[in-house]
Amino acid sequence: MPAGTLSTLILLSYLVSAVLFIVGLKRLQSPDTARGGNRLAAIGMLIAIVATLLDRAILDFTWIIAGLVTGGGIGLIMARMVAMTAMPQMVGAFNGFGGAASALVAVSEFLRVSRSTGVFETDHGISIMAGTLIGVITFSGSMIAFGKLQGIVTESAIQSQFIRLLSILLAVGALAGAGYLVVAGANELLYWGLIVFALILGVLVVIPIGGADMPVVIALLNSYSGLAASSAGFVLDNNALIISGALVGASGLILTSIMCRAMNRSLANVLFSAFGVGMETTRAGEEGEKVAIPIDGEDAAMLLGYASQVIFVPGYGLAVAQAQHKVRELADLLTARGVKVKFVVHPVAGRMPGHMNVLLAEANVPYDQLYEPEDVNPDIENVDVAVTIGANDVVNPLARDDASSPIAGMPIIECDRAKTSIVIKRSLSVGYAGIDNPLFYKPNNRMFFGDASVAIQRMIDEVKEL
Amino acid sequence: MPAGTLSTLILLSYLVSAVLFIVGLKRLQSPDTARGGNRLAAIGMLIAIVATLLDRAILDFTWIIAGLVTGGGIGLIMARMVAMTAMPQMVGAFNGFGGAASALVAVSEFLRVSRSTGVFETDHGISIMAGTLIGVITFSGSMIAFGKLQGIVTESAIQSQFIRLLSILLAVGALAGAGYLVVAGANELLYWGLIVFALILGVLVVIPIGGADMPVVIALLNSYSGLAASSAGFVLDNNALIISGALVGASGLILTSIMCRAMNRSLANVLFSAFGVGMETTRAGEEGEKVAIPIDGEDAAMLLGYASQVIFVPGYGLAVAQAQHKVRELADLLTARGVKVKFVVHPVAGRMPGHMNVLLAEANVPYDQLYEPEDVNPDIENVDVAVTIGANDVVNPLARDDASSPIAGMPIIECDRAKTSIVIKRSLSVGYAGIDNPLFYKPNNRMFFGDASVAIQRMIDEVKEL
Amino acid sequence: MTGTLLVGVYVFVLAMFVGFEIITKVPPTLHTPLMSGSNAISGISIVGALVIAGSGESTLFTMIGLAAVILAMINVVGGFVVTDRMLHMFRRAPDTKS
Amino acid sequence: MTGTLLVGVYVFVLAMFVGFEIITKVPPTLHTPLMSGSNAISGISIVGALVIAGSGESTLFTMIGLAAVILAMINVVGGFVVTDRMLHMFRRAPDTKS
Ligand SMILES: NC(=O)c1ccc[n+]([C@@H]2O[C@H](COP(=O)([O-])OP(=O)(O)OC[C@H]3O[C@@H](n4cnc5c(N)ncnc54)[C@H](OP(=O)(O)O)[C@@H]3O)[C@@H](O)[C@H]2O)c1
Ligand SMILES: NC(=O)c1ccc[n+]([C@@H]2O[C@H](COP(=O)([O-])OP(=O)(O)OC[C@H]3O[C@@H](n4cnc5c(N)ncnc54)[C@H](OP(=O)(O)O)[C@@H]3O)[C@@H](O)[C@H]2O)c1
Repeated sequence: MPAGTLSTLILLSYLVSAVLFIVGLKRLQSPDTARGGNRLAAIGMLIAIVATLLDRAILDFTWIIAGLVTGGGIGLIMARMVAMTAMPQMVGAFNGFGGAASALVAVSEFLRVSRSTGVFETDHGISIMAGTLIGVITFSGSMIAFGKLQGIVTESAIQSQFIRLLSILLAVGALAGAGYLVVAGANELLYWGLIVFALILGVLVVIPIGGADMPVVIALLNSYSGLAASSAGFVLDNNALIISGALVGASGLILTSIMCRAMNRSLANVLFSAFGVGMETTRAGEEGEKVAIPIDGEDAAMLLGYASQVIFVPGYGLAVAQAQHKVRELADLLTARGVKVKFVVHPVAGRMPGHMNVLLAEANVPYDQLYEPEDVNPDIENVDVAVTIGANDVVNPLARDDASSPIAGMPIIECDRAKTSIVIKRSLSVGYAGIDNPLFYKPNNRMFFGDASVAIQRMIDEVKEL
Repeated sequence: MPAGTLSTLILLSYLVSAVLFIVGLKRLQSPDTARGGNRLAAIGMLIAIVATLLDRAILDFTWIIAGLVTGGGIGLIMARMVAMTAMPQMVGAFNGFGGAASALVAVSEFLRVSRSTGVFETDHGISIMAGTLIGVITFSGSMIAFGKLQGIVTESAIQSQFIRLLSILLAVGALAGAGYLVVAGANELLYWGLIVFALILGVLVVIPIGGADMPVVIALLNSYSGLAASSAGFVLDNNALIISGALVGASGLILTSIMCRAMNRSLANVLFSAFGVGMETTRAGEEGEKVAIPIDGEDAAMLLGYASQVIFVPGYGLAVAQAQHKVRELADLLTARGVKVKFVVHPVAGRMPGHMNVLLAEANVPYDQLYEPEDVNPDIENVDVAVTIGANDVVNPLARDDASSPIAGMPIIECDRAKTSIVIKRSLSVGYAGIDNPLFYKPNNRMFFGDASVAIQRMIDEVKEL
Repeated sequence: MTGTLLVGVYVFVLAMFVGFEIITKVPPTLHTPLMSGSNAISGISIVGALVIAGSGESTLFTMIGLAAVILAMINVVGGFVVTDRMLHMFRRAPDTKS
Repeated sequence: MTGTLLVGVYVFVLAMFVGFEIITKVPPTLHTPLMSGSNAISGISIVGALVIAGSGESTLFTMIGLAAVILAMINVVGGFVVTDRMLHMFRRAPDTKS
């Protein structure tokens, strides 16, 4: 489908779509304009679809309508039904679908060539192979990531030399096969073999990664799904696809690097170290020696109700317990009593970038009551009570104090420097990074054991009694 | 010269050049990396030139070498000799040369077509006409702007209905002629006529604009010279030219809009209002009623020498008097006495964006001692002495207090709120905006009359005596 | 390499620059919507899918195209709707100070 | 419009976006060097000028090309050198605090 056969009008529409995508993404730079930006991008997509449907190369609309309605319906239902906490796996699944669609575009182009001349122009061949491989790997990798987050793939994370070797062999094999096909001309059997290789490769690359590292993988796969779309654009010589794919590719790469940097780990470490494996069950070893002082609802309510400044630090446990609405209720109660309340959101609290922001937004916490760690840390001595809700690593003082700790250098919210700290979690067990947290044993810290939702409800009840 | 005839290597080199331009401009985002960025861009240009010379379309190198050496030599000498204060006209002249070069590219393509088939493909024809007109207007407009700033064109600014009407007629004529040429095929006589039209148009558009508004015009012409290069890129189907031209086009537009916004005026107002005409000689009318208290060197030195915090506010007069080195010397003297000295630079102080920064940098004032107005205004009550050196509009309290003033809404440095203010200038006459400045008559203000360079020297001598 | 591919490379490189410049300025607050929104944009391969599905070349192609249209459409509609749902929840305080 | 011109338009639009994003982040301090530096970049029309000057088509074209080469070269060399001269003067305090 070389550019020449598309009419000017359609090419111009694609340009308009690309511009709308860019402007739409630009509007995501502020919460005020973000919703409009997303709509602009959606309009851009609509324009691209309509322009394509007007293309005279399209002869038969029956199946197209069926496909649009089916796909659109499924997408709509999924998007409406998904819980906000399930966002990571949702995005993961969508990535996979996008990758698969791009791969299918490349596949059909391969078949078209194979069933006509059977010979590739070199660059067309390269584009087809790139589109196929990237798209298929994105698809199978995303499905595994989805399965892990959804709890379907319970395979515990293993990082064996064997898997690594097999992956390398498969990758080399796939590349060699692709190169051969480009040079020697179409051979369908070999091509299907390549696709199987790529499917397995996607699985093998993602399987060994700990479930907790999945968000990084999903951001990376997001980038891949963009590159797959770009490759499809090269296959079809369609600039709209190339541009949109590149935008998504850049976006995924940036999110990946932001997450890695915020965790103070390299991408290679995330992909190959089987970090965070089985640590949900690890217990801190030195519990016996150090003392963590518990607190109950009444005492906590006293502290909170008569404080003048309180901060809430939400973490992954808030998402697990779905306690965002309760927290908001408690914050409102305290505000009504004249307490100054702030939410302090760490950039990698939770399991995907901006995770806490979305949850708190869902509970109607206005985003201008959310603060970043660096806004609060300098004056945190003046905070009367810092309530950590299901967070762990993001308040772990080791990141600041112990250069040999795995999270060393990660910025934290320094709750240990507040006048009093209250940590709400179910036990003294470790968080994502699998390391003990000295905050729990500080003299100014109190542990409020229990599910975050239940615990906050208890505090609400007690504050009302005051 | 369609893309197909250029080899892949050359096209890839052009891509590398474009990327180097982008990265180079990106490095201009910080003074630390700016110099390296400029060099990267220069390397990009070198690569583009070398790649072009390797092109097999080039048969005869004699004249090329002559041209490169001559042009390069002239450019080098101009760049080495120019005084920092003459930067605006220098950039103006360079803009003109760039525009002329782009126009010549379009001209030669026109002649090539005219002497072969004589018929234009529509889009090729449009590109040629756009390249010619934009390039020629950029050239003649820039020459006038240069002449005005250099004092060669002393023609006082006139904004007559006649000139405006003539400009519109010429513009319409040029566009109609260009359209006719594209449709009806090459006609050299008509084409030369168009070029003459465009030359006159460039002159007429710039002539009526006051000399003081020239920097805005130069930024705008900078943008045009980029668009001219882009047009030449469309003519030659060369993406390197298209990209580079677009970058410069965007840059010029942004600078233009920044200047207009900082002056709180619209671009239309700058271009069509003959603002700032003959005001260098206008005197404030109400001198008799209000009293401006003068101060001499000794008293000023006393104030400065025993202050604990002093700010210097440089303006256009600093550039005129070339007093930047003296100011630096005074600042060093005061710092040695334990006085805290800050330089406060207004974004539109002087006559082009960043003008003061360049001058102070020339005098070795480190750029981290330069502050922006909003850094200083909130605590300006704590400043013991605010010394305004050849600035006027940027410290005019009317911008803040009088909504009907022509500079209303322009951010200012609020020297009138400092404990003491000293204004160094030669008289009570107005600045660029042509309006009186109530700061001069405030009880906490002292006027130090004289050329800035002489005045600062006097202060230096007296401070040394303390 | 042909000129067409090279032009594609130019476009790709420029779009990458645009992407990097724009995305780095998205605040962490909006990273989740950014992820799902950009995800929806990658469903642009719908454009290629539609052409295949409608080419009428043979049943094989129609079926491949149909599958691609469905998958891409899930990605597009799902992505934009879920992003809208998330962004709908972001709001400023009713008593905005600034 | 032919495909080639349209691709040029794509490239132009993307480059404009890149330019806007990058230039808006240049601080006022560096606006003068930005102006002269970007000015030097607009001398890229040297590329077209060289091809004309070297085409050997006829004296007329050679002379037009020669003039274009000289003008563009002044712009390029002058622009970069003067920008370098200015930027050379920008320096941090010897006793930098941060
Ligand atoms: N945001 C991202 O983009 C991203 C991506 C990848 C990785 N990460 C990593 O994820 C971590 C995030 O830190 P975090 O502090 O938010 O979480 P965390 O360190 O993983 O700790 C979460 C804590 O919540 C508690 N919890 C679990 N369910 C709970 C419930 N129902 N009620 C109350 N508490 C519950 C757990 O303790 P109990 O079991 O004792 O209850 C756990 O220690 C960081 O290490 C970060 O690097 C983040
Ligand atoms: N920076 C830009 O990009 C740009 C571009 C276009 C326009 N502008 C405009 O330019 C103005 C800049 O404001 P500004 O405060 O810097 O300058 P200004 O308002 O033009 O005032 C400059 C003052 O310097 C004095 N002066 C001239 N020569 C002097 C000398 N040798 N020694 C001492 N004083 C001397 C003049 O007063 P005496 O004659 O009494 O000495 C004059 O009032 C603003 O209105 C701005 O909008 C700026």
